[in-house]
Amino acid sequence: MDLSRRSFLKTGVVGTVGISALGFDLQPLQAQTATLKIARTTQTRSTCPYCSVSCGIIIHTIGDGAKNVTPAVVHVEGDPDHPINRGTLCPKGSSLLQDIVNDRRLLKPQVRRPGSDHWEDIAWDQAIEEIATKTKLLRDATFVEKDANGKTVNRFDTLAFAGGCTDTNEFNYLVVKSMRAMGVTCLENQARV
Amino acid sequence: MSDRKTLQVQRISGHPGPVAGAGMQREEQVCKLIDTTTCIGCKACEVACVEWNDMPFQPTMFDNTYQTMPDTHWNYWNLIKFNEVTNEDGTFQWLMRKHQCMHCADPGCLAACPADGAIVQYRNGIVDFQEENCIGCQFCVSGCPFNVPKFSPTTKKVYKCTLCSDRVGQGLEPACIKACPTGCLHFGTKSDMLMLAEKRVKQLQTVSGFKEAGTYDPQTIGGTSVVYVLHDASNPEKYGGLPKNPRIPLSFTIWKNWFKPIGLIASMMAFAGVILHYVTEGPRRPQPQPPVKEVDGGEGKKEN
Amino acid sequence: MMLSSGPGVRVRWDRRIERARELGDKHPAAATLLSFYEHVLRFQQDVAEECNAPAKGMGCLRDEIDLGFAASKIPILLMLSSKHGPKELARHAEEVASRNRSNWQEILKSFALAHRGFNENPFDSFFARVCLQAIAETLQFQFPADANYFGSVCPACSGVPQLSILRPEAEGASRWLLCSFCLREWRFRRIICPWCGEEDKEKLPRYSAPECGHVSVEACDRCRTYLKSVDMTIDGRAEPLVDEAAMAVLDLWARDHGYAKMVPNAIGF
Amino acid sequence: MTNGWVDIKNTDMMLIMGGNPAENHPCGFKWVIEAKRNRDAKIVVVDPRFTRTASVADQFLQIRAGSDIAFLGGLINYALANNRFNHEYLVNYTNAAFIVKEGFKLPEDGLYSGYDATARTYDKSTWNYEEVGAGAHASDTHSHAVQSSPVPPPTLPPNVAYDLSLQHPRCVFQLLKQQYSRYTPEMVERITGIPRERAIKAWETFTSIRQNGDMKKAGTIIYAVGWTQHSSGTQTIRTAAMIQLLLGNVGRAGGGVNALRGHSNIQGATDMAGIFDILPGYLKMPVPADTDLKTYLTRTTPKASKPKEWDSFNYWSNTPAFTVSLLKALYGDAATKENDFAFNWLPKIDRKYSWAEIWDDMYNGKVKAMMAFGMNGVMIGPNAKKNIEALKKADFLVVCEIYPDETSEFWRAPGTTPEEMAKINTTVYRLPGAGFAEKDGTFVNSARWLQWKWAAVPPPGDCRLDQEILARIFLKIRGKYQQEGGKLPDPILKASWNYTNPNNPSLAEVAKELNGKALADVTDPKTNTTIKADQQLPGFAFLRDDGSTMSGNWLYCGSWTEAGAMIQRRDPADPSGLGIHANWAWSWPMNRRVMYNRASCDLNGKPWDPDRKQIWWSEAKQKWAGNDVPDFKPDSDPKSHMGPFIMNPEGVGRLFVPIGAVADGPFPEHYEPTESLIANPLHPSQSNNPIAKRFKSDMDKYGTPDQGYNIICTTYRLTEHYHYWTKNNPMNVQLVPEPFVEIPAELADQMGLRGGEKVKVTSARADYIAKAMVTKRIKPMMVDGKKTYQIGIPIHWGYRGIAEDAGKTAKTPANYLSPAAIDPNAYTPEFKGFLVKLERV
Repeated sequence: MDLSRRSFLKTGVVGTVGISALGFDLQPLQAQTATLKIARTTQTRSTCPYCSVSCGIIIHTIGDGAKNVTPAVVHVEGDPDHPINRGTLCPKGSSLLQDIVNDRRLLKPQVRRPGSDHWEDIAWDQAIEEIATKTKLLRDATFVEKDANGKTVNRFDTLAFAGGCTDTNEFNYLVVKSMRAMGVTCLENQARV
Repeated sequence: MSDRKTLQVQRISGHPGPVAGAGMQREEQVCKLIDTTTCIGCKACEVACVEWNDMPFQPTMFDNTYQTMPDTHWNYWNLIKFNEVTNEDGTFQWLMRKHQCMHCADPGCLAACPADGAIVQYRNGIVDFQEENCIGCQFCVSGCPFNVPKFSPTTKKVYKCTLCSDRVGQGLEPACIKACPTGCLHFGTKSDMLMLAEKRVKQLQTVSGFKEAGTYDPQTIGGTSVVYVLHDASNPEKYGGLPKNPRIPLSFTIWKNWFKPIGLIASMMAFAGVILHYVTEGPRRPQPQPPVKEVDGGEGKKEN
Repeated sequence: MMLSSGPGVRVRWDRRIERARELGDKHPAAATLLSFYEHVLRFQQDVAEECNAPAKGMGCLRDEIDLGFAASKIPILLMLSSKHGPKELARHAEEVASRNRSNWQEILKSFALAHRGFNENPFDSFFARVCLQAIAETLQFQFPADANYFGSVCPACSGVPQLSILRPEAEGASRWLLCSFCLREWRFRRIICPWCGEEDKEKLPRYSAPECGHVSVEACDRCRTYLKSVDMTIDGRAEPLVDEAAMAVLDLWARDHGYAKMVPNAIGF
Repeated sequence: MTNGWVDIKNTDMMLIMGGNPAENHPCGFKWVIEAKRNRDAKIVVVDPRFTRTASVADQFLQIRAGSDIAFLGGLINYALANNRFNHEYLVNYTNAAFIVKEGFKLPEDGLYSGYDATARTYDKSTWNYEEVGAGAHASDTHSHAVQSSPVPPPTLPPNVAYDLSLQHPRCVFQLLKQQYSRYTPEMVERITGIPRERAIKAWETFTSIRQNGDMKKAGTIIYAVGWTQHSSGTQTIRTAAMIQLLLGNVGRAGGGVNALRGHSNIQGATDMAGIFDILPGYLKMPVPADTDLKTYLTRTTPKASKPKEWDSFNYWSNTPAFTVSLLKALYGDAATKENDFAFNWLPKIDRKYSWAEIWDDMYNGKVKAMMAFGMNGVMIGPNAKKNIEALKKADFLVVCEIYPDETSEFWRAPGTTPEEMAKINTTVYRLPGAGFAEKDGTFVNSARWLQWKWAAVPPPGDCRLDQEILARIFLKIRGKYQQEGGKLPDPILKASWNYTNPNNPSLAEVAKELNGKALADVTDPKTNTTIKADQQLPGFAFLRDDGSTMSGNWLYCGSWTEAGAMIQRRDPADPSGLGIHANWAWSWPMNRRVMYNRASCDLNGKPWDPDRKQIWWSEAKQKWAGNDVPDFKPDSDPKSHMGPFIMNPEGVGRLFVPIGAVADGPFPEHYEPTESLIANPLHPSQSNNPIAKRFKSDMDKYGTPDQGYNIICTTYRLTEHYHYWTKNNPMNVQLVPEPFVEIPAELADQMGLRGGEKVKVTSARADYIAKAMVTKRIKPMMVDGKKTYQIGIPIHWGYRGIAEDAGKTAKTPANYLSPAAIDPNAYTPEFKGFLVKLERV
């Protein structure tokens, strides 16, 4: 940026033009502003989640976040500023809108009980509670503090964690931190295959 | 409908009278250049066409090829044709050709179409279908040398790629052009596109060893607004049936140039004959009725 | 349209004049503005054709302007403004013409050198801006384009952007800024405020209305400034300068919502 | 990738092998076409099938799947025979001149020296350089003395003997020549099925840029999992690295060895060590013998090993600083000098826990539970039916996905009877995660660019962000340990989780943690700048091993500094025109866009190609300057002869890999895939990779030709689909609606098979049913005199999706077929190149 942010602010905001501008009769325009159906759209820079070219995309959402209207995605556009894809998208990238707005999306936590032949709904807290209980029971039951030669190993090798590779770096770090804290050694990721 | 100014009509199908733009010096003719030698058949342009024209999802069937469907469809106007070709010299090629309306200078569909105003050719070369005037007779389907227009059983109308006449009318390039990731689609004036094509052809001939490389702009139909750069311009057939010398089917030329005018003259002659007879012979006078023989018993033959 | 050499001078202005008339018919609310702007554009066309002098050295564009020549054109502009201009402007023009003020060259010089455009008197700045724009635009074509320049001020005359343009590129649109002083267009970045450099998307809303179609307001909630943006991916035949001026209703809307424009356009909005 | 996507436009010559970028990276492939159009660059494509990449190639060679090393070995042989290398580059930037110890044996019989047949491992002490002064009387301390105490692992000699004339019989150059002298064009034809004259033409073309050592042009090798997914995958890629070193392409604009990773953040997942054998930043996992931090650090911190006169940065010597900074990040204040920075809270591994081994353990009842966040194990396999059976034995399975997937519904996989379903006692939790547009965070692309992305919309319905789900589970477990105690609760209680919102950690805070910050004032002696406590660190030169700094991943130090988030920068400018884009986001390490770019200059720091100046030695400033950040010690004068490969102890590129950095041999050797049609023509006695791992469970069968499996099968992706996601997108399903099997036309004619007919593909493990695509793009080949056919299967269809739910597919995932045989270094299963039968249905 040639003009750094500080120097911009110093010059302050330009004086607003007098209401009469150059003296035009603003009445007709004033009337029109009253009836304008203004929509506020936000443009979000994102990255296509598919292959590793990392094409830049711009997601247009309509709806004013401030007035707790949940924004709706209206258009996904290639980002021409992105040096790699220069705004182009492949057939998967250009149909990303169908990946964001898709009626096959899973929308609520479900559980399949042992022996059952169907999914049941389950509350978030209940699911988290059960998973934590089962994990702790398993860890306490099978935790290996010392190996056969008496060396400290602190291993919890009966729980496996499989991470995907459209998970973000930060999520992967939280996985490594939490799983290694529990002693998990069966830590694997799609990066392996 | 798009703004009239830039899309001035040049020729209208089934239209007896003269047309405003006819014969005027063609304003800059628009042209779409497709470089089949750098196309990787990724179908981004198919998706762009479907999305711009809001075409609904339609179930497709596996058909022993990477091609999305066997041919263009009434609501799928842009299709990449995949062709596995073994040349005489044994070399193998997997040719990918973006197939859509060629927007001919002398369009077979327009020539064949009897409906007034159903097919319009603009001065910039675009051949556009006006859905409201189409009577669904499908003459254009058989008139097209490239087998592009397709009939829709639901709406009983015929559709094809319009070279995004609505976008071009607004000064934009067609939707498929902007979608190409490898940049093998270009849009601009025909002279510019032919120059660009020539540059690429020269590179193909000298560097890539395609001696027969060339530009496909068939003059048998007066040239087209869609131009290909081909590895082998001497044999375009192998690119999924791209005709070497596309012509309006003979049956139409005969019908259009011979039968129709002859038929017209014949019917006018007959009409003239009737008038002449009237003038010379006068109106039909009541004929002296031959006496009706009384038939005994009243069972005269009544059937007539 | 090739930016670097630009179509002939006359054709460039003809397109703007035609567009002003076309939009005048289509948007009655802005008809009066546009009919006056048409006159202004014709004036600028004549000035531009006449002053086709090549830039001498490659120094700063603003020093290259022949202020004498510019000052000589002011009387025509005054006469035009008094005849066709809105009330206040007409009155001011007549009064200035009657006093045949001689210091126009100084006014033009101080206007040219005040990078952000001084604003003592909206009328004087109108005369100066309109007159100098025509000359500066012919000069700026002689400055080479730099594909790697993404600054927020004009690469040729470091002027402040007047409006932003979205031009179709691949599956999206690239953003260009148009200089308020020399009308040069240069490639800029999406999702950033040209004025304060804000990049948080939540603070960079775009306000659009169906009635205004391809023109919308690109605002910044941090420095409360805005630019009107002309989206050429919706209407490829738009003339950014004229389309921006035509949608004056958006300027009123923006002002009512506490946003201010960096620099007023040719007709004072 | 050592270079980057946009850098491909600078290349003059491309070998695209083991990858299909036109189909799998279409928008990145624009740069290949750009090089072809603007620089007349040549493209040589080698692939088992004629792909869309091949359709724009100058030369295409159809190769038998799994025989890549033979072709590449032939290329090395050709390059050496025709002097297609630059002497200055080879001698000074690679270990060609190093002399190898006495006792090292090349694998003429398929085995290197030191092979232990029973343990199926190598004793690698003979794979080492010769130390100066060691000479004839090898003072080999532990040659064959009775191993009383456990043999200390072999180490590199600090002072390596070398012969710049490259004449010494045991110098790496001569050994290389000898090793690949066996890869004659005739042998390559026997193994790969490529006619020798076509192979020679391709070798000639690719090495032509280095005609009589001219260094003006640069050639690149572009590959993907086509090379990785084999039982000798790592060695195949090593061969490519050796070729690029030999030809002097590494470090050059338009050069390098470029892996096109498959997914948006597969590079990030590798950097962040979501895999069993490393810690974030590629630090080694501790083993039981590492009783304390000091032992671990001595084992894992390499010492420089180079000729006396040369200099080597040996940057891995900073491993202590990286490790302690990581431990401070993981455990915060709980990691103190006294408790060895909580080193012992890390689990220590004494065996492999790789992907296929986890499923084997689960199948054998050892692994009792799995959490799968975005990884579809049943679709990936290999030998996916075994994965389904394994899951049936597990206690519970947690799946976090955005679409209904095969893994979460393994219990009602096709063919599961209601009775069987009733006996499956696994509890399955399916938690709705967030899509890519609903979360921010960083993706790292193939070119090592860390790019932050912003969330556009909140997750729909009752979905939660993945990090929130994970955090809630972990904190709930921590709460339980706080109340009820249990086995070794300390690491769980003390892991540093002090985010503003612990239940839903802000990824921006985590990204700052990855960059790392100073915990006490830290001064860099060279530039004597001081970073105050709690300030973000500007680069990994500031990391310390005394606990005064912390960083979640040393590689990412510099990504989010006091100057702000470098990964959020979006300035598209590229003044040099080389496609560097230094101000767009941030690439590791230290924003270097082309790695090893020191090698783009000759010995005295002048770029080989003045038209493509990346970096150069500025005599005036006594510093390296450039358009790209020098991947080098900034002030190391060329005269000190510091090698460009700063991460290697030798400082130079490794044509010869010493002491087992690669498990199956210092030089790549062709071994037959696990399931192969022929015995290895080079050494029939040792046909397969001697230490590639197979599995022994009853479901792990391996097919042989005499059991009727005589067709080679490979699996791959299509442009129109993305793994197992887009089978839920209408547009992509419309483009390619149904699964198919690509079958050579000649084979189909023999079987009287027409396109569109249903076929059944059977491997030793399972069946796969789909429609036949009869194609001329796969031709029969003569492999070692045997007529061989290859078929191909795209992987995109399972038993949940639009086409699947509509009953239009046979609901058989492709990876039912693949064998569980893994590469000895990368543990990647052999998805490409196994044996099958083909019948009509």
